[in-house]
Amino acid sequence: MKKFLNEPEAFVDEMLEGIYAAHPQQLTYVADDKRCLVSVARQPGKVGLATGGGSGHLPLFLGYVGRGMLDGCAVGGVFQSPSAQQMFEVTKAIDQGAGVLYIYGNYTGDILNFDMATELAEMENIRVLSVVGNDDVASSVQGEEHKRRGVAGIFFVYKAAGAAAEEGMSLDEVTRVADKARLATRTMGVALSSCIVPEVGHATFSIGEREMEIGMGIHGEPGIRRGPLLPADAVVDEMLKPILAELQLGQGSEVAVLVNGLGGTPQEELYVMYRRIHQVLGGQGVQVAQVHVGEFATAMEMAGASISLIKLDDELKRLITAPADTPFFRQHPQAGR
Amino acid sequence: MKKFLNEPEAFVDEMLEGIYAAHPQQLTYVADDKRCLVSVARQPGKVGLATGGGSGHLPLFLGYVGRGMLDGCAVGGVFQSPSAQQMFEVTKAIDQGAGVLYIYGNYTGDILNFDMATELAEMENIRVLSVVGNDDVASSVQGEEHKRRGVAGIFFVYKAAGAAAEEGMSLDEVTRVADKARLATRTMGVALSSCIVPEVGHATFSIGEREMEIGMGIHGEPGIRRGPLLPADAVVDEMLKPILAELQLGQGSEVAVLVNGLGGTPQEELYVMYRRIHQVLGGQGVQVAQVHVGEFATAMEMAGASISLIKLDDELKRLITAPADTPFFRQHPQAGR
Amino acid sequence: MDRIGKPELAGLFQRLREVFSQQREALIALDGKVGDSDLGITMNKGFIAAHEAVLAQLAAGGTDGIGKPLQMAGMAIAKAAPSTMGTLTATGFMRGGKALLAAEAIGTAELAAFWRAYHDGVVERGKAKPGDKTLVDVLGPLLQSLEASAAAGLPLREALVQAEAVAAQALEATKTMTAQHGKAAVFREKSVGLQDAGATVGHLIIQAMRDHVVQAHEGQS
Amino acid sequence: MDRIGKPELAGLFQRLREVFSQQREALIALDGKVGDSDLGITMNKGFIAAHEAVLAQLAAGGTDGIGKPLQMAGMAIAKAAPSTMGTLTATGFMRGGKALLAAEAIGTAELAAFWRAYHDGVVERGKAKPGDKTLVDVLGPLLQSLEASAAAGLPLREALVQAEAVAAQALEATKTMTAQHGKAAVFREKSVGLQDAGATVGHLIIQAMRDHVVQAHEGQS
Ligand SMILES: Nc1ncnc2c1ncn2[C@@H]1O[C@H](COP(=O)(O)OP(=O)(O)O)[C@@H](O)[C@H]1O
Ligand SMILES: Nc1ncnc2c1ncn2[C@@H]1O[C@H](COP(=O)(O)OP(=O)(O)O)[C@@H](O)[C@H]1O
Ligand SMILES: [Mg+2]
Ligand SMILES: [Mg+2]
Ligand SMILES: [Mg+2]
Ligand SMILES: [Mg+2]
Repeated sequence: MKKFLNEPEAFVDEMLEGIYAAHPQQLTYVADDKRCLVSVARQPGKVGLATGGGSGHLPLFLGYVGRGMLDGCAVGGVFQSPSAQQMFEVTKAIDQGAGVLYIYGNYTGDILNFDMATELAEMENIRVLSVVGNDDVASSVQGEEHKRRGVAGIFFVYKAAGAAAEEGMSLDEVTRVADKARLATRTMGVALSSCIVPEVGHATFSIGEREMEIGMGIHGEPGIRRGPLLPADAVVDEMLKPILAELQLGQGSEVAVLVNGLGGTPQEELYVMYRRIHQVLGGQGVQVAQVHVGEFATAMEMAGASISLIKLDDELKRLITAPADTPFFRQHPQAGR
Repeated sequence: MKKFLNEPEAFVDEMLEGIYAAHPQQLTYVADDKRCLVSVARQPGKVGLATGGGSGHLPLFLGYVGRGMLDGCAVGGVFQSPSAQQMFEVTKAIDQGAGVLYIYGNYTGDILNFDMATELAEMENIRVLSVVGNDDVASSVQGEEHKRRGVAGIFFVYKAAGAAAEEGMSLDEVTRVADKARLATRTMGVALSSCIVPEVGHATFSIGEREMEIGMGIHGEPGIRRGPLLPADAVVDEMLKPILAELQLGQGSEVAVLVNGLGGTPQEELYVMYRRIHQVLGGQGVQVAQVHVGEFATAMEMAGASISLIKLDDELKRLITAPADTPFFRQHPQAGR
Repeated sequence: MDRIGKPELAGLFQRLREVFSQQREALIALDGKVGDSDLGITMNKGFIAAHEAVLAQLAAGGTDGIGKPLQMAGMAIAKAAPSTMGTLTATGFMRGGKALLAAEAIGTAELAAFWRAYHDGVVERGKAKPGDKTLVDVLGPLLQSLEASAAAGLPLREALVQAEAVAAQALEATKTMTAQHGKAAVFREKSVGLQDAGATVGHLIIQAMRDHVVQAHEGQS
Repeated sequence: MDRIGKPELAGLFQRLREVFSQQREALIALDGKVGDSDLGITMNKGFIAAHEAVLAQLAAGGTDGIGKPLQMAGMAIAKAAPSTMGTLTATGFMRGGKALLAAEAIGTAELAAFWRAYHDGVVERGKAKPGDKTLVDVLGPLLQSLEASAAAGLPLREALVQAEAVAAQALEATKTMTAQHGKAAVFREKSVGLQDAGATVGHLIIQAMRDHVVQAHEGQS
């Protein structure tokens, strides 16, 4: 296991200690529990936005806590849900009387715990709504979207909802926007190598030296097909196909694009992929309003990438391009692509 | 070779096509040569800052071209110097009459070519000075600093010089600042796995499943010692030791810290390392004015990390914390740590 | 032993802790086939926490019924193991404990009440139906067996021996099912032939209860 | 053949191109030991570009001396292979070509003049001293041999045969040296015993020149 760590059991807490030490002006925690992470800044009257999920996906989830995006995050063990109690502590801390929206990925463990947390919050008269990201087109067929995993595309949901809350929208309005962003977003991933969970100590799955798996999830969930690693352009074409079909993109549609490395893939390769995405979108007359290339939702050291597209209307475009300043994502005012 | 690429020979140019497609409002090229990359924005009268070097190190080198940092970058093949002609084309394009400063790493190929480019520029009456980054303490002993490699610490030199040029300083002043930043910066790296140069197609070097190499360079140059992978804290302690000694840090010193992933190491692990750095610095009474944790100078998919420290005075602190907006690095105004 | 008294919970949870420590690797492997390999880790953690919570609750003394330490065990599991099975198991113990708040000890009737509340809590939270290849496919038959035993007035020991046998059979039957929930669901057909990991945990718990009572019984006789 | 005329440069550069194509893997391996494994790639690219530049220059006709296509070869290498050895080799051909701008063909005297300028250009740019385990350690002896042959009035063929032998010996001698420049320098003691990669390139070039002339000679006789 080629990792920089001390005791595997201490990995997540030591990572969090590093996070708090590096970003003391932006991040802190509540309930005397490092895993109950909240933004230092409080904006009175603003709808609170919370997320949560397993560790091992940085910048997800906690990296987007900050100005213009989220207010808090319950942090789980590697690939593990945080507890309902932790979510509840975060909820109490960030509620400014305007209610709290949970935005998280469609994983059973997270759902069970966020549901429990919602019940706890309601007992304290905090209004809580949820939007559950399910952007991964590879994880279930059309018509069964409720079974799909949430992956990197949740970034767009955070961004849109965060900007909406920043604009002063109500909980219902922020939820409407988050849900609109969710419904407009699709992601497809591809993996080339496995990741290693520190406490497990060996690769989650094995894959041949010249193989790829299209559609694999960010915990190593199986994809659509495994086969020989194809040239980058062919990989991109295969990944884009269902996304384009489902979003019904065509002449004049406008999108934002996220090319996401899973942790072990160099950024150079992500740009080789974006080159092809740009060609394909251009060929179909699709306008690209904004592009992000880098690591946004990883799977530890997994080699691989995902492509997310969000179809924009004027409102989503405004919110997606609004400024943000979080430890892992900064966008200056008037950031186009 | 687990890479997203088409023809290995086309890798760098296709990456650049992706870069230009993703950042059209910020980056463009001159001389009809994609490898002569310049900022779209020109600031009349400003000292021009150029860099250059091999590909495979993103965000280095081109990623720091943008507001508050660099104006242009000559882009070489993977781990290869760009040509003198390309450097010269960039120089011509970015010169605003105030002269141009070259900031690049201490590698023979780059030096030979930047020297040739300087001669070409002088023939066209463009004044050119150079600052050659040599922050890697592992690459030669004290007293032989001129033999040291330039690695991630060059980020601080770019940042300080870029802010100085932005403030309107003259070429000599910007050069003074860049040189001051260079002299105040030290880096130490550690590698856990090799990288693969696309055109070579296999690992540059081999290293055991439970080994690390302290002091390895970003092209796989040999380090100080190879041995069993130690716990993260022990690795950090070993890396910090020569840096702290050389910078003569002590009670009341102020530094900025860069924890840099080499490409294949998850950000979680970098924060585990930062946790320890913070402990050690705190224990010695050293103030941390700013922290960056992420990928700043990579070696393709190499697993590993480097730690850079820059010792700050008031001027360097002001320049390091000034805003910047480049495709790979953004810092809002008043960015502390 | 015909009833599990409050002090004996210490031994029962000690046993559960040992079982999930011993089964750690086996559950990792089982969950690894169509899941994320965490089940052994989370259950191990969960039952360490549960054991400690029960000990703390017993040490605190007090006149609460036997349900209270069971609730505390559930809350400890919720905190220590917030995975799918951790949260469902936590829900099970919290609900089961709540059903026994007024009880002094666990006989066959109390055991049936415990597992009724456990089962209903899991179904309410997880929304799985019988045949979906989950924990519920062990909990359902197990519960029916216990309720029948309670109705027939069977002693605790016999009730547990029967319930364990039914659970083992129900567990075996999960092999023929296709996963509909959680991480296994994406494997669909691939999950057929494999024993469900969560159902295995359900069986291990009832097995530990049986062994605890049987062994205590043998110690007595 | 006692002189290399302008049209024969096509054949010479064709040969150089072939040599560096054949030696690609060997040079990668050699540079890999104490360097970055790129030497085979860069030299291969460099001499493909040089060959094409020479062909283009010859095709353009004109009354320039033989130095011009050599300069063009150097410029092409600078562009195609901006590594240490690429840039030094480019500098060598540009300077060597400049020294022969007025010459019609290459006899022994011209060859010595070419390599004098080549050597001096490399030293000026790279600042390596004899014994530093670089290309210079082949260029020095090679040049001395050629200048002695020119002074003695030896025919081109003999001069090249001697120069190649001297270069081969000088190359062998680099094994005993400790690298002081470039990537190999950090390996220090480890570099001892290994033949210097850049010096190997120097030897390959003079060897190709010798083979070209010897073979043309054999073809004639
Ligand atoms: N909705 C559900 N209701 C009941 N049990 C479920 C449900 N989803 C999954 N399970 C059970 O959980 C088991 C997996 O548990 P666990 O490894 O904790 O899941 P995860 O790692 O996905 O959080 C499955 O084998 C199944 O028995
Ligand atoms: N300063 C120098 N002067 C002359 N030759 C040098 C110098 N530095 C390195 N060399 C030669 O360059 C060779 C390495 O060439 P190359 O592989 O192109 O270097 P790099 O890959 O580092 O750019 C060495 O074997 C040595 O002969
Ligand atoms: Mg899990
Ligand atoms: Mg090189
Ligand atoms: Mg699991
Ligand atoms: Mg080399």
